[in-house]
Amino acid sequence: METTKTKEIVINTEPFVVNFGPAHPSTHGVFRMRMTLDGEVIMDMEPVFGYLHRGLEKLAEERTYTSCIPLTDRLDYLAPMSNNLAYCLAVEKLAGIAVPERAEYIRVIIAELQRIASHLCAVGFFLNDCGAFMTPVLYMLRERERILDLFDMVCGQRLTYNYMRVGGVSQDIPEEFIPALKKFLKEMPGWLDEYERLLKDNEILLARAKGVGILPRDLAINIGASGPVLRASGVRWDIRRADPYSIYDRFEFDIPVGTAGDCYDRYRVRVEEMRQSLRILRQAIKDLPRGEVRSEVPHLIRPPIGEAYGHLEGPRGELGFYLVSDGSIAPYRFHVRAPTFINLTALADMMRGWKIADAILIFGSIDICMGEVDR
Amino acid sequence: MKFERYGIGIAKGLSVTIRHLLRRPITTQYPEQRLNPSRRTRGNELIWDKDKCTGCGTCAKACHIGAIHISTSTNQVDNKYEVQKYEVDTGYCIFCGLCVEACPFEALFLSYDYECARYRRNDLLHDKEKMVETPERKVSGYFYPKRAAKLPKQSLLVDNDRGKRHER
Amino acid sequence: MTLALSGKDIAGKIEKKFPGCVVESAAESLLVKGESLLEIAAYLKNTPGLDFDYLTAVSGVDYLDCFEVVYHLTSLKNNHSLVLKARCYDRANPVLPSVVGLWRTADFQEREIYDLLGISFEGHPNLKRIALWEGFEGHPLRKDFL
Amino acid sequence: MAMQMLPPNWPGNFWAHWAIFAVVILVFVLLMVMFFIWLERRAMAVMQARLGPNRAGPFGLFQPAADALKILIKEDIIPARSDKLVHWLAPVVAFVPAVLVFAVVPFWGGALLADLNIGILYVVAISSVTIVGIFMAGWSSNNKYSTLGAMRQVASVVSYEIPVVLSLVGVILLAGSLSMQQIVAAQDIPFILLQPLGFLLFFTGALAEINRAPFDLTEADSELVAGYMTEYSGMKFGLFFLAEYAEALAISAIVTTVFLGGWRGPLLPPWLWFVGKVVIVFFVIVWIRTTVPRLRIDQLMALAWKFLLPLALLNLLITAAEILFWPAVSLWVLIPINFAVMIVLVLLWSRLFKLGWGKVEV
Repeated sequence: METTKTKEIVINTEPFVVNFGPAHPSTHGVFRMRMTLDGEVIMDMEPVFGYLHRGLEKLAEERTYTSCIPLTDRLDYLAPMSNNLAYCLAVEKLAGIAVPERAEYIRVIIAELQRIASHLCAVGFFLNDCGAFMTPVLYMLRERERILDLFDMVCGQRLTYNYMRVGGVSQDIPEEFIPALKKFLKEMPGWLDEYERLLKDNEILLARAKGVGILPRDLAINIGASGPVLRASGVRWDIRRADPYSIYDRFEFDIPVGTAGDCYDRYRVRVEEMRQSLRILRQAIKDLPRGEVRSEVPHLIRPPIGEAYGHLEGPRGELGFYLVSDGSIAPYRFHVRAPTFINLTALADMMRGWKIADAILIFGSIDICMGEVDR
Repeated sequence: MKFERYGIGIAKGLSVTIRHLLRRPITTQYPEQRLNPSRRTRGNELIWDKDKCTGCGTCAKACHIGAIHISTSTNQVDNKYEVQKYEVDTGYCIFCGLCVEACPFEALFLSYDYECARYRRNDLLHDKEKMVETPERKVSGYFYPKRAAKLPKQSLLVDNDRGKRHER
Repeated sequence: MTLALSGKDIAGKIEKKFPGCVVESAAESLLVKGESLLEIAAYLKNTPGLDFDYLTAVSGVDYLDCFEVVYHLTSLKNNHSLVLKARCYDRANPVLPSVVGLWRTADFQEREIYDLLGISFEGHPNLKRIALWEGFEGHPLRKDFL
Repeated sequence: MAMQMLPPNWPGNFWAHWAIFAVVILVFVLLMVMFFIWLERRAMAVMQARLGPNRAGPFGLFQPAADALKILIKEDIIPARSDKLVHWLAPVVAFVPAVLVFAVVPFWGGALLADLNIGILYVVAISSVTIVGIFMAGWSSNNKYSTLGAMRQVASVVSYEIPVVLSLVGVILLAGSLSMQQIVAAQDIPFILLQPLGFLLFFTGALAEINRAPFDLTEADSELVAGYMTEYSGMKFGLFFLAEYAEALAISAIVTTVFLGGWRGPLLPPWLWFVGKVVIVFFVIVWIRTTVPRLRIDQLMALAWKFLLPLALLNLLITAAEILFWPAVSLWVLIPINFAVMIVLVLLWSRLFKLGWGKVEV
């Protein structure tokens, strides 16, 4: 920089590189940001990942279609039910398998509960990244615990559910599930109000998050962002509405969108989505029919030669599975369209020019799950 | 930062945190206080029924980790298969439960027990003798609703009064 | 519902504009020549009525005799989708044009395909390995990688 | 420097008094720090719907002792390319001033080490020496996180000293003395009622000086891992930890002395009043830490220079005018006036106050 202005003291500064991560308290996994800093200001940022790469796509190529389901649990470990469902939708599309009515409803209930659980985590950790020392995240993990209890009841695990099956779900929900869910639905709006009181209008949070890390509408589309990140930028695009899979066309719900596309909007969109999910849940348990939960599917599924792309609106965005079948019992190609992986594309653009503290905030607001990014 | 709200937001937040002082925490002190796990718990062991198993090996095929080893021999007298070796390496097992689902003879179960830490890797290798059902090693109701009905009711946080919001 | 546009209809339109570029067209997908991929993609993105402004996913498949790269295109404006494919047959040095200039979504995804399948994307601003480390030998998602 | 020496009939002149009191104060500081660590963890835990430490001793009261023992026997790691002498010296430099402050804090009517007639000046001067230690730690660690954290600390302390001192001047005007003992004696009405704005400014500034939330940028755990302490381990880390809590204790004690009437109070023995008030002030600090997010560095600076400093100047001006023009008026009359002034000024300034630069074009 040779532009020395007159009568201005030019202090010779030098940019320096800081590695945030791979092991850092707020990188949500093993993620590394190579930041070039000028003092506190971020000049450039390069995301480096792959520390958690397990070669899931290769592993899936030698497993049967059913035994790929546990693999999908390990993609986005904060929302495994959605992953299960997305994969099952893709296989059902590939093999042309119908799903019983009751199973569809159970799927919707479980997927919406999963969305709430995942958003609770996302919002909680985002607020934690702002520096609200553990309080919001612990409150929200408490409510997530209530949801995990329900999942535990349904499928016997709290983290890797392996619940959805091709052609339905693995088992019917137990009879104590619906009363517990009703209790949860009754309580949850009050909890949400409490979180709102805790930090929604907090002046410091507004100062920190409003106008920070703006992702403009056009860039958000071009970058392929999806989920709350895309909607916070003002694009009313929700696959539940745009391309209703399962039975989402039967429910009434709104799509919350942001206006500015900043961190605060992303936080608001997630909170509003939780409320909409509660709305869907209420409708779903009202109409829940009786009947089978799993259609007759052979033990080893052999879909016809072809390919299918099944997608759904996961908590973090559009989760898609691109499957290619060669007629055998294992997928020929198993590709995951991981939403957070693609949302990361915009990270450097959002961060440039902001300070280190903002970088953490922006990173937290796009809600990353490294299990999905690295696969 | 603009103080357009004159600190009301901060005051609201402070009221929420101070109110928690009056509520009971939800934490359970684990070794002393125990919660009942789900009736469908996929506990960290497999339980195998010697009498029902025919040695067909469906479970081993369903296991995508390859944690189940089974070898059979023919029993010339009764003219049927006999299971020679049945081993599960619970160190590899991911407890997905696909083997339990696959078993056509209801001979394989997951356990209700969840405390299975061992000091040696060898102890994680469970063979025929270790995998039988005993009163201490209860069978989980995963995929067997009739068995699930006999197990104690799962303790749920939604039923718990601790940590409750005081109704406004 | 997102309307899945038939590859055949689009093929007709493209044939008019870029004759000889469409290799194969089916109801669900459209296979184009690798060399003309970029022009066709730009046409699909910028033509009113098509408006494929959103690139959902880029996937690479190894069919042993060729590599196929699949572009799932969506138009947020008109709510329709299209599957675009391109192939490259050179196994030793497969090359395809990069679409990063049109949709920046492709940035990381093309890097991933380069990393795992070994397809080079011409014109990509920062084509290097993404999941594996620099210096890793081979491309794991290829069917002949053991 | 003239000292008003206290109980004159001690055996062995003043030396015995100093020696005994020094030991008493050290023990007091260490015990209170341990209690504070327990209190912070416990109160915070309950406010976060958890239990907090409850295993070591009754209610987990011995947890800090157990932690101290653990930290004592930890390996002391010195980074390979650090400046070893400075790295070793930094915790000491940080810890000593925090304890020295207590020399002038009155625990009782006459119970203090030295009643300096410039007590407050001494407190202000000594307490800012701590940042030298922190900067030494940050610089000598040869770690970028540490350097950034230390830089932030120096910047914030330098800025916040000014409003803090200015808000104290109002109190000094009212008390008519710089001596801590005299200030307590002057508080027939606690100065928090007479100087509400001064208290607000002082408390905010003090939070920033001891880098407590929402101004804990120095060791912002979600950004800088642990700030200047990143490379410290073992007892050196322990000393920083102690220093941090000793500072919090010192600030609580000063707030108590200057604004809450010190040891004065009915019925209970004075030292209990003093300790009780200190604990309450510290609890408020913990409470705030539990609730609010962290500020950014430029917002921290803006708050000091654009919000606290002008208000502190205005507060000083108004207090001085009140004392000058109404020397005879009852202090009770001033309470509503000062509260009205505070509300008007804070509301007005909240409207005027605006943050400047957020994003920098690069």
